[in-house]
Amino acid sequence: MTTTGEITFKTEPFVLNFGPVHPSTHGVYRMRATLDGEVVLDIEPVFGYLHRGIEKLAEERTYTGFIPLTDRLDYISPMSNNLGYCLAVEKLAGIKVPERAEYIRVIIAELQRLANHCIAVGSFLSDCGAMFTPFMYMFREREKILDLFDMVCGQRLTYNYMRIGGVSQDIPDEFLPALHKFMGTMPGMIEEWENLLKQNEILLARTKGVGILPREMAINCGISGPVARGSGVKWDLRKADPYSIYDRFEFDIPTGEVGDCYDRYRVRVEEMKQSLRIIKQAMEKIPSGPIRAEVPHLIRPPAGEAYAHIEAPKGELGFYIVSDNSIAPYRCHVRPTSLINLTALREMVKGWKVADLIAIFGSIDITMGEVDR
Amino acid sequence: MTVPLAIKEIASQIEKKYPGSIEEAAQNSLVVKSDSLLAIAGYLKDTEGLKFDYFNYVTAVDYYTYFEVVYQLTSLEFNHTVILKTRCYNRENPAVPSVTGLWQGADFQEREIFDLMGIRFEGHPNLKRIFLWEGFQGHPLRKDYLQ
Amino acid sequence: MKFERYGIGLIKGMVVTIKHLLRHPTVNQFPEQRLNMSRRFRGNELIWSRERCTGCASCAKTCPQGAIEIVTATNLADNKYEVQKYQVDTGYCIQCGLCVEVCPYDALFMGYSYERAKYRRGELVQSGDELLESPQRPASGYFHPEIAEKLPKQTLLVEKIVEKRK
Amino acid sequence: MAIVNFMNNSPLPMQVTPADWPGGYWWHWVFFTVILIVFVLVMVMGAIYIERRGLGRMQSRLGPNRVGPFGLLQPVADAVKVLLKENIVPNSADKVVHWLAPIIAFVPAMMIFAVVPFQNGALLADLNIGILYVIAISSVSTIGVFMAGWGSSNKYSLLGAMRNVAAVVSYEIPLVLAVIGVVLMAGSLSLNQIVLKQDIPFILLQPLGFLLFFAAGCAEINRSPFDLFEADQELVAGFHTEYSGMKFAMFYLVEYGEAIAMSAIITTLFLSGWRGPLLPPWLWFILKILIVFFLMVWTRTTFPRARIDQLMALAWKFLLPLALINLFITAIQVLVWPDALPWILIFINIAIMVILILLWSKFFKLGWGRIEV
Repeated sequence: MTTTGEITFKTEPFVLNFGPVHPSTHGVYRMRATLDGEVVLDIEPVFGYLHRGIEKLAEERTYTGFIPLTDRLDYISPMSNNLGYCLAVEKLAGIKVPERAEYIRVIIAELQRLANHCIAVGSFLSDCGAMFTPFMYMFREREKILDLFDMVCGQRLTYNYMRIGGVSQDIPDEFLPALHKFMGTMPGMIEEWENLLKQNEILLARTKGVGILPREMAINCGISGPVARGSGVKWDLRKADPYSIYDRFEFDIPTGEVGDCYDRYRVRVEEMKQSLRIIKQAMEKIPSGPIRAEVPHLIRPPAGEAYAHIEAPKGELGFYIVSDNSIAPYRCHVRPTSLINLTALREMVKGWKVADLIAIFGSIDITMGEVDR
Repeated sequence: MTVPLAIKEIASQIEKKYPGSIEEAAQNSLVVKSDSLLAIAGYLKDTEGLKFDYFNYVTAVDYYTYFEVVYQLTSLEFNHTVILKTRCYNRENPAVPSVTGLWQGADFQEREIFDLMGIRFEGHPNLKRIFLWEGFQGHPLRKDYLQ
Repeated sequence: MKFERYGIGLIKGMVVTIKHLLRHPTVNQFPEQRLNMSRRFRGNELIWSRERCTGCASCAKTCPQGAIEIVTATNLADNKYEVQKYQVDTGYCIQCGLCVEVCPYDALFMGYSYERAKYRRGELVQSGDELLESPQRPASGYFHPEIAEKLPKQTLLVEKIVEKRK
Repeated sequence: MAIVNFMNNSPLPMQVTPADWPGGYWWHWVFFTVILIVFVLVMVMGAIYIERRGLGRMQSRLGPNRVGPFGLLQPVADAVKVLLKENIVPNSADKVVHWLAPIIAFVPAMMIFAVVPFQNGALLADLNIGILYVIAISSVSTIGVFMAGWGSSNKYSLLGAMRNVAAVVSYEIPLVLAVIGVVLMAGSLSLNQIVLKQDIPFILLQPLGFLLFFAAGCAEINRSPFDLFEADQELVAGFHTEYSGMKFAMFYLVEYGEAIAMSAIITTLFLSGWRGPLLPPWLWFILKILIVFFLMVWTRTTFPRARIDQLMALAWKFLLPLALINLFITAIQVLVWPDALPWILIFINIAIMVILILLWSKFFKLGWGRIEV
């Protein structure tokens, strides 16, 4: 408060609602931000605008019938959700997946990681104000991956491809040549994006040192995936707890050092390169054989509980399923990566500007379908 | 590979430290009494050799007679994991101590359980409904919830 | 803002965008240019074969949305077991394809067409003869490899771009 | 007479004044007023078309191509759509201010063109303080923008308007200082005289001045990477969030009108205005405007958006000192070697620009980070 003569100037923080309808809240997320001019003093996240009660719906569907609904969780990367859920049920029922199906799953899951990071990086850069150019370039690459998914399962968004004990259909004959062609173009495209913005001074100024998430805090908040790895937590479930057949492939875990927005962006791009490596190895080794174990359609897993987690593109995605030996799960809990990754947002944005709030939020990469479920 | 810790060993360790706190040492999970949950969780987090610093998830299951709250903890350093459970038999007003003080990651998840399952987390800094709106009647994930 | 690399990053980015100005765009003009759908495309409508259907109701049981309604009866006059009513509420259908997958008699197909908007909600509920295959309602090769072989090859963006740059 | 000159397309580099005073005077005024309005409207439509198509092609898509041949009529269709839309005034808005704002923003954008020469002597008013007039008038738009932000009673609008005022106040200074270098070289404040003096385009003699003017101009007229006032990722639409229909169209017109005006000023000051071989002068002038405008579109496609504190720091720590040094060096050159060979000066000035930018890049960090709250 400043006083000049008789006039008294008073400043007070004001509350600004970001969302639920806002260009860069990635869906219907809402933050009640308390601002002091341009500086963010505090935010309060408000969820629930997309709550559909998927966990309750699971209790009324058969084990197989829930797979289409897992597509609707994280709708940017539904294949990973399919995979996580199927792994959980397989763990519960003790099903061994045929070799070819495992390879197909790995290829598809890594393609899904590429597709998700295209969106994550693209929308993060456009949140930094890059006028949709990187977004468009990355969407173009995602489009090529979606073409491949379309070829495999007949849909471009809600795949419903993985099945308990394998995958629904074998990959068609033209899939591997097309994948080969895609693998030929992708490294060049990644290089193009790197030229576009990697060293751009404005982007560096906007993201370097902004929204630092310290390592200890990342662990304490249960952050996983590229956000945690950006903070220097070398934790990747594909290495730490190899599910499926990930222990057969060679790849590195890229990590950041500082934990700022730029590190998270870099980690995602580096992860895309590692995914390409995994796909290349899997393509070479893919065996022939059955693609699905003998599993009844209305499977009744023995009573018990199981938790299976995968390294989804956004982080640790887990399914905790309790069975009572009926055709439907007794309880199905989804460990929502996006929701838990948002825990640290409040601490990360305090003291930064409004523009940084958007950039930091964009760098976490959430999907509202998974946050609200 | 993340190793699930042998429950029997941990149970005997904990039993030594906090006698009478363990309800059941099942094959793959450790069921503890809810009033000693915080102490045990703190013990698991800070003891050398255990170091469960990473909080995977917390969820709750409605078994009609009781609610079971399930915690899974992982140690990034030793790459082992344990499932911790606690039960609350009070159906009218179930309550469990909150672990947000130990692992901040439990914040939104505990709010979610409070919202959908109706279990109060004592000591949670901001315990209110997260997905449903204020004033919503009932808790949808309970098995006896009817539209 | 620190111009650590003296603005080289800025110039590099500008080179990339100007290169794209000279390249052929990757979009296509929808109503005039149509891409071939995937051979396994799960289109809007469900296609049902009256001859093959035995009325086992596997599809109705597996449908996660409960969109399929099937009524069977024994026809005592002809001494036959027949399907009296087969009705799909395509408004509820999420095109998951599970019904096609479980059908033991290959009597269900996903549709291959996609422009199937209706003016009224009621028209979305289709039953009996409306569900049969016809030239306007081609069947897709989802879980039917014999149909998939006959369908045209899917247009791929990867191939399209490679062709254009030649 | 100016009209005759304009019609005859004469390249004579001499000052022409109206011959028969009262009649010719008024004809001159009416003629040029009509020409200017038509010119601005047509150019704005052309600019919108170029921007959208250019953005589209650079983003690997087509841009509008349905209305008219090659989508040329798209701006017309947009205009018709916008004009027919309902005019909504928020309940809590300050009605008068809300109404007045677009007009106050719109008028100066048109008025700038009064002193811009389309050809030798072909201008509405050959003020001998032309460039001063431009500087003075162009910042009046800010008042309109601020009124829009205040009158809408919307927090997003207010933030946008506040940013605008802060930025324009800061960027006026490097803008003016960059202009003074040109004025020193030309020895006149009249735009027509400045053009006549440019036997060698001043962009070669004043490369640093051009860069500074371009950057400051972009910030002043709200072009990327400094388009913070309506940053759609942060502030939805900034100051014109609450505008629709005709009033929104006015703001749209202002945005592009100002961009065209700034391109025209840059053309006049640095690119030797209407002068050029072979083609008629007015065509040269329009071509050069479009080239400068395309440069703006190009940067808009590529760059992310700066943050507000970085924007201010850029003005005060980067542009202002460089502009002062540039002015100093220019003054010395004009005083000490008035008859020096221009090619030597060009070489020296470009070397000085490179050295200065390297030095400033090395030693100055712009913007600050987190504020403890």
